[in-house]
Amino acid sequence: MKKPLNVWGLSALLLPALLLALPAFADDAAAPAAAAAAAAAAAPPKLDSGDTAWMLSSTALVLLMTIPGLALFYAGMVRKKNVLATMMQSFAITCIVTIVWTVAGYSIAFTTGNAYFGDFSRILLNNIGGFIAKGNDTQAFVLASGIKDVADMSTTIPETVYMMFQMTFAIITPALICGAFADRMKFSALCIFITLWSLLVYSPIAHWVWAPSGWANQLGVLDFAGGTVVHINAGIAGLVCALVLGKRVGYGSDNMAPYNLAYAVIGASLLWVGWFGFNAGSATAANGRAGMAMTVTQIATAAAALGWMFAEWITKGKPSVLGAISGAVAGLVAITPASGFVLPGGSIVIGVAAGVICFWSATSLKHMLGYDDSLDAFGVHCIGGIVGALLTGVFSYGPLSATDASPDGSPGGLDQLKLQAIGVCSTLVYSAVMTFILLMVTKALVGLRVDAEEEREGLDIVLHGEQVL
Amino acid sequence: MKKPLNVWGLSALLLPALLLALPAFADDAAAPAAAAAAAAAAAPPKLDSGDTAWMLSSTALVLLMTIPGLALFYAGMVRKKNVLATMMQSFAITCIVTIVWTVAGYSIAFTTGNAYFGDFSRILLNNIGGFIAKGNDTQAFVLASGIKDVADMSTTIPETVYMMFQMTFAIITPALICGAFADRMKFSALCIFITLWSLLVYSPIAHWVWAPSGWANQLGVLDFAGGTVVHINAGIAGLVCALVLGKRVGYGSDNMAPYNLAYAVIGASLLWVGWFGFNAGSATAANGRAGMAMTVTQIATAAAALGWMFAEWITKGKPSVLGAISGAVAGLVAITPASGFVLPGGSIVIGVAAGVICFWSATSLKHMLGYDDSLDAFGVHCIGGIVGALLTGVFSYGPLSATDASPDGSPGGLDQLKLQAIGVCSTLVYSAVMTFILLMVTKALVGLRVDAEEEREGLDIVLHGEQVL
Amino acid sequence: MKKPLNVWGLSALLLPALLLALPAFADDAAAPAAAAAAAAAAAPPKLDSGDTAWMLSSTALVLLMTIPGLALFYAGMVRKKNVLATMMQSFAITCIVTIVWTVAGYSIAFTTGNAYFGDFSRILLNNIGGFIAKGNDTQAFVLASGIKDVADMSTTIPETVYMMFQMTFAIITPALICGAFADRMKFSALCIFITLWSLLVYSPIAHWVWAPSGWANQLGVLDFAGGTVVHINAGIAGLVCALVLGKRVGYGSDNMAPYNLAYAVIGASLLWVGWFGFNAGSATAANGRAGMAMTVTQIATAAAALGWMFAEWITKGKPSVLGAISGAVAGLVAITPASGFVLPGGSIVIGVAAGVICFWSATSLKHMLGYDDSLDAFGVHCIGGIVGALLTGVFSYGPLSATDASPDGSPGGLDQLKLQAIGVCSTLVYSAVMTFILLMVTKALVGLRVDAEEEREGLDIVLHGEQVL
Amino acid sequence: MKLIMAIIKPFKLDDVREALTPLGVQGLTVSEVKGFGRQKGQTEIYRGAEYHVSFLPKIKIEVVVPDDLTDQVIEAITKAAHTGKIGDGKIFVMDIERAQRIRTGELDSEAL
Amino acid sequence: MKLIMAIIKPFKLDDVREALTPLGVQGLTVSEVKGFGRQKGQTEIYRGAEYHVSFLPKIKIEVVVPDDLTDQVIEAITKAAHTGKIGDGKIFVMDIERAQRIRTGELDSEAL
Amino acid sequence: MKLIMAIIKPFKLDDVREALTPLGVQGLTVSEVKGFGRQKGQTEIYRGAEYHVSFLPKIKIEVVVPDDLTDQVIEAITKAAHTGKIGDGKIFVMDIERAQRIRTGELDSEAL
Ligand SMILES: Nc1ncnc2c1ncn2[C@@H]1O[C@H](COP(=O)(O)OP(=O)(O)O)[C@@H](O)[C@H]1O
Ligand SMILES: Nc1ncnc2c1ncn2[C@@H]1O[C@H](COP(=O)(O)OP(=O)(O)O)[C@@H](O)[C@H]1O
Ligand SMILES: Nc1ncnc2c1ncn2[C@@H]1O[C@H](COP(=O)(O)OP(=O)(O)O)[C@@H](O)[C@H]1O
Repeated sequence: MKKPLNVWGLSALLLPALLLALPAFADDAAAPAAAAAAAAAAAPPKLDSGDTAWMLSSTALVLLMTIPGLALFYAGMVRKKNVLATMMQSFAITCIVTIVWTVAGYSIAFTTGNAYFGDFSRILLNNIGGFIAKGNDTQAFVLASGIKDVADMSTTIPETVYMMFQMTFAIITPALICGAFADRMKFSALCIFITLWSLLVYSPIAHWVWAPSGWANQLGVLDFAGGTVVHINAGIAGLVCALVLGKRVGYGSDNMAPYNLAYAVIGASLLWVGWFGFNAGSATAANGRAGMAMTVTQIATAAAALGWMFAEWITKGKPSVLGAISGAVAGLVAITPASGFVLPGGSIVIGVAAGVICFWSATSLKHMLGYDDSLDAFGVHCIGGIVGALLTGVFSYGPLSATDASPDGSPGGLDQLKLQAIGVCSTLVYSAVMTFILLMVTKALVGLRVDAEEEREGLDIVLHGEQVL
Repeated sequence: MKKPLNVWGLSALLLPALLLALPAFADDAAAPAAAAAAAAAAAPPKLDSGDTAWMLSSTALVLLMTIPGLALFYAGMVRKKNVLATMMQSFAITCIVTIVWTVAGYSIAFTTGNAYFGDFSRILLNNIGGFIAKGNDTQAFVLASGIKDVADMSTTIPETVYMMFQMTFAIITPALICGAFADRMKFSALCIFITLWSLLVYSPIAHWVWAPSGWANQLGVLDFAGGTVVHINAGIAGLVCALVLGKRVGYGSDNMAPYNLAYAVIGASLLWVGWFGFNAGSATAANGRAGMAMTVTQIATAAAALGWMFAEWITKGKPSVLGAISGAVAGLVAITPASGFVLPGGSIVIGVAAGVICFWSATSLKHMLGYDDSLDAFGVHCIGGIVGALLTGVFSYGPLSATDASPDGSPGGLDQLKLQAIGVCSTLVYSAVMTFILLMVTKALVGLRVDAEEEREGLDIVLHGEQVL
Repeated sequence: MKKPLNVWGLSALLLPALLLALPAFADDAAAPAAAAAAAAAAAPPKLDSGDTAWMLSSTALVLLMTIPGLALFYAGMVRKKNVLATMMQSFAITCIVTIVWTVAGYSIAFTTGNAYFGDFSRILLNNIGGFIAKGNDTQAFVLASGIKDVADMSTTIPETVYMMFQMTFAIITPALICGAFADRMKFSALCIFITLWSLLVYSPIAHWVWAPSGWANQLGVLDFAGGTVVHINAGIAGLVCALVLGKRVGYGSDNMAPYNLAYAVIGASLLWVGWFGFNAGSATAANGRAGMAMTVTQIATAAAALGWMFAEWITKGKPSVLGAISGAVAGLVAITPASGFVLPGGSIVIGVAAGVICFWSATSLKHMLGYDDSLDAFGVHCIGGIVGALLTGVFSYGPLSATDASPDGSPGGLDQLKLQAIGVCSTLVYSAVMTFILLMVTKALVGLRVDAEEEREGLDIVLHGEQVL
Repeated sequence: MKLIMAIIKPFKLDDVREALTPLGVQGLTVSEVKGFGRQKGQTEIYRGAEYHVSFLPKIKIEVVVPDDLTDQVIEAITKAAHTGKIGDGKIFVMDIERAQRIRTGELDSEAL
Repeated sequence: MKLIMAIIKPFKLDDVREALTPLGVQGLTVSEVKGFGRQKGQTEIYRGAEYHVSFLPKIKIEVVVPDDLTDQVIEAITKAAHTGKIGDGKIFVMDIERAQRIRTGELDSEAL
Repeated sequence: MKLIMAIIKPFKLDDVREALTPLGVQGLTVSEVKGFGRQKGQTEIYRGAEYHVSFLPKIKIEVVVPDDLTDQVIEAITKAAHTGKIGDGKIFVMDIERAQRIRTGELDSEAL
């Protein structure tokens, strides 16, 4: 029988976040007002029902990626005794991050603040319904820069829809990390770690890259749908988790064959379908860019799946189902940062590269380096994300990102490649360091890992008192 | 070997409906004409492709809730021998209600009629394509009040889309009841009971609450997406079924542990995702109200899941997966009536309340009172629905429901709370009484329950001649 | 251990396609230019965000049909040892056809060319982003006829979206064939055969029926969403495969009961939900025709499921779950060609007819004729498709297909019925002959069938080195 | 010692276990098996094709007991597993030469 | 009576059952087991890691027969389960001291 | 020959198999079973209702060996399956009268 939950541990969670954020808060308290004033001067941006319709659908699609998509993808790859615990990780993270994002995460990510951290003007979603009258918003959401010389970003959808769409990204990112520490992390530790990580790693990096005031955004780093923010970030955090927690009991000797690859295939399929919302939804509109994003997503994914499949067929003699679906996920990851910037030709190259390189990282690199990243969160998401982020700098097609203010858009080339490398490296470093610190904090509070006998018995019965089948 | 189907039993079904409805029909035959006249006077309401797009997507999402969402949620919780029969219940109800709704259900619910019952102007969807010319409707659907002093409700979508969206609600409601009598009802009885129930319980209550001429609607009872119409209604019907059919053989002694909670997690996840269509779709437009409905749905669901999870963790020592997903469903239920009326703050309170109260009702109340509501249709849907319906009266935010005619909307307060209580009570009473009567009718026709030995052998093989795995 | 992949085999694939297509290419190289000129003359067609939103969602829905929908539907019906291989077929076909469609399939199907075959102006999606400026297409896609006296077809969406939507149709069609040769085809043979079939059978037939320059389209054959192009085509190809490959080892003596009908129910449910994108999406707009298409799809599906269910209940004594879901799929198939042309009344007739006739074909006809169509690709898709294609000619309602140019639309009647029969027959003949030839080519290259012992051991372990559970 | 192997109807397992505890039986091992016998199997229907499933789900209980308990155990099982309907199952008795508890190395009746 | 326990290849089950019926065998019990033996297992591949699966799926048949049927039953099983390939399986014979039918209480050869 | 039947903890299976190979054991048969014994089961919780699961997953190994190997095999299993915690399992030994290899018809110790 588990001892009842250590309640004060959880309530202590929000403190560090508040402390860390206070300076930002002080600096920028006046920003929202300024933004409002600026908005008032220009004609208020109009809502578009078609764009809103697509963003509502996209939000549903991205949520589908985590529950049940990722839950099944991961649960299908663990052993029988950990199936429910693995699904629970995705499900509980969905719930926890929803609350964290509502309370402070959204505000940290998407308000003006400074170049590193948003402000607290949307804490608890404060005033997010401010434009509502007669059942509709009177104007569309503007992602305010709040900074002189930096343009605001206008949308054609209500802020609630924008916030919800972004919430689904905030949900899936920490859920991806679970692949690295599957089969051995305590559930209480997971709750605490993910809360902290969401606030102090995910939200700030999202701010850097996607807020008009974020330093990476201003610098010109391209990341359409989250190659750095989501995948490199989650992947490197996974590697740190795998290293800090250590290998699974029996790693290398026991048969750790997947319990039910049929679940993994369903999961990968739902990830693929949901990713249309992820990438094409990142256009925040139902327009040609969304159409092109969907197109290149499909092509890169298929190319990567075939890349992995043929690489395995040639080197191992058989094309495995797990290989094909892993390749597809690698392709989805790699095209993510590029999806609003590249054309079909570039997407094939990105896909094949991702499929083959991730095949190598998940099957050879992992064994060479000897870490136990149970389900290849690092090998697929971090490596795939890096491939995609860098190749975005090569294949980016100007007209897709062109605007009135920047009529050339951001075409690929050496300059852009350098910017991409900066984005990749800073994400790697910040995420790795912070993940390590937060794991230490969590360890101090409740410990990270179940003990060896519990691990052998399986997390389902030990942590949750339930069993599958 | 089962004896071949008693065909005349089924054909006898429509009679009571016709009899009951005749007065309504006589009274209001002239109404549609009047409505048409009124519509002609004003400018014809324009179609909006964005709103239509969202409603088409929402319809798909709500269908996804029943098949495979609810089918999996329920099938994962029964024993192995009843898995297919449980899925069959959701699937067959989807088919049956589609036909019932087409033949008469829609007409009873959404035409003018009187305050209690629609009329028969849309029987067999008569003339639903009346505005079609050159492949599109020439004007949008108006939910006619047909009554002096009661305003029509205008939409921006074709009537077919409105009818289809509502059909998916008509489908899921009786499917929810199955949770209460799982593992023991005859399939022939289910077919008959559900047909009658859909016509004589669901459609009328939908008319009361959502038709402009419905008494509850006119009174000002708020139910955005079906707290009373769907959840309280299905939940109390479930309780009556559980009481009338009696406990499962072996209840309290046999191990009735769920067959495969992984299915239940997939099912709950699809319910969650699909519920975006349910709640945000109930705005019948892709606008700010839909965005806010999606937002509060997400927050309340997460809060309720965490509420149930922590309540269980604290009182039982372990947070179970079944607990987390049950809490999520409780939150989805509770936010349903409130979703177009409340802001994020209110949604957190509704969520936590639903999670904790439904935890208590499904784990303690049920054992105290001793009924066998197999999968907690009453404990989650009725109790959760009541929590939500009442709290809607507390947290309702005026501008979300304001219109030109009613510039204050329906703000929460004691008055509104009283109205909500009226809505709750009349649904409880009408649904309970009618469910009891219809069960008696069904019992007289074909009997309600399989015999004890068949029940022990399992419904899959006995009723359907098939087995899982 | 399998011998490593025969790589040259695959690279030989594109050759026949190129050869076959050369004449078409020569004839019509000038056509795209002409189309562009025509488009320039008229006002450029405007994009509509609502229509685009619905088509983006529809594309996601149709992809969901194949992965995981069809993958689960088929995998649930095979024996345990072939579950993963069956899922792999759907998944790999998704990847392969994506690339084939990108490289040449789309160009063959949807460019002008001649009456039988498109041209090569969109090879490798050449210039598909040509209208993109500032992140959006400057004008909507026009399906150019390039032929005097034949009108262009205008859409309100970007070409990328149109291409993607059509791609999902190109994916599911060959995946449907797999039902016929499940449990015994080599994976390498499948890769080669499907590549050829997609290019040389699917794309041309799609061109005949849906390109403005296609002969069947010009003749007036009606096929709203693919009764001939998708279902009759895949179904007859399946029959040819079943005949050429021969029966499964143990057919008629071994117990070939489905491994897990729960998977099949999930699959059928996702097919149903996804089919809303298939049929209502075929309106290429979020309008009244889409709404009516969704309506008749729902009604026909329910009617067919009940038709099959009651037919089985009456004749065999029990209504099986597999029967109900098979009936639903039969209904979905049959309403497909009719979905944009008929009203609810017609859809009920089409549904009931499909349910009862396909019940007969899958349970009696198959045994009478003695072929082993493992999962009834022919019995459900070809027969259901023929029922639907012919009845479209009976129930077609003029105003749904009316345009300015053709104010009567295409009402049902004897004339239309004859045209439908022509469409059906030419699809049957072309597809059957070509499928036979391509199977022979594939056989010559790598052989078609695993050997008897491998078949007995199961494709999962033999072909992919993996096992389920 | 004797190994008593009983094939019973699945839903009788809990009854049998409860009937044995008072006799001092402290352990037993259970497997899911499929039985073929006089009880006619079920007919399953797939797309209209009827399969006769000749094997029915049964539970096999294996319990090793000291010689002197044999009769009582057989009687208890017979009683608890009895429904009187065809397919109730069988009890078979075999001789066990040796028993050993892995944890302690205890032997024979000590080990049960 | 003898308990004949045969480990066979799964797809041979129906053949064996059909071979026994003519001999008058009216019941038997079947379990799914995993076998380790001379037959080398399969190689499964997961993300490039190859696992050698040493255990192969087999079917265990347990059938209790009167002493005089033993030889015929063994012969019938051997014939029906034979493919000549490695992994065909084994037949083991044990003595049964007592048998009882739960439904009727019939004993020994009456009970089979 | 003897049939050695061992009930062990599931995660010990590979250890036991590896311990037997050096002794010359060339085949064995494994089943998944559920055990009831001194080791108290687990508590599972469903919607707040606690079920006591009295049956725990165990592995049953059946291996037939020539008489003279019996002691060594028992010892090897005992050692490999030992954790010292309650629930480690039991070993039972029965006499086998006859063994036959289906593939070749070889008999008795030839057949193992
Ligand atoms: N000779 C036998 N050897 C092994 N198991 C048997 C034998 N006869 C019957 N059984 C087992 O006992 C079960 C019940 O036997 P059955 O003949 O159906 O009914 P009853 O026990 O009422 O005579 C069978 O399903 C089978 O598992
Ligand atoms: N000594 C043994 N004790 C118990 N089971 C055995 C023994 N030897 C073999 N088996 C079983 O018989 C099966 C077949 O044996 P194997 O050595 O692979 O081939 P063959 O039967 O052709 O000699 C094994 O998978 C195992 O289940
Ligand atoms: N008398 C018995 N007959 C058959 N199996 C038994 C017997 N006693 C114990 N077992 C099996 O051995 C397993 C372990 O026994 P248990 O009493 O829990 O612990 P220990 O082996 O440490 O004494 C049980 O789960 C059961 O499967």
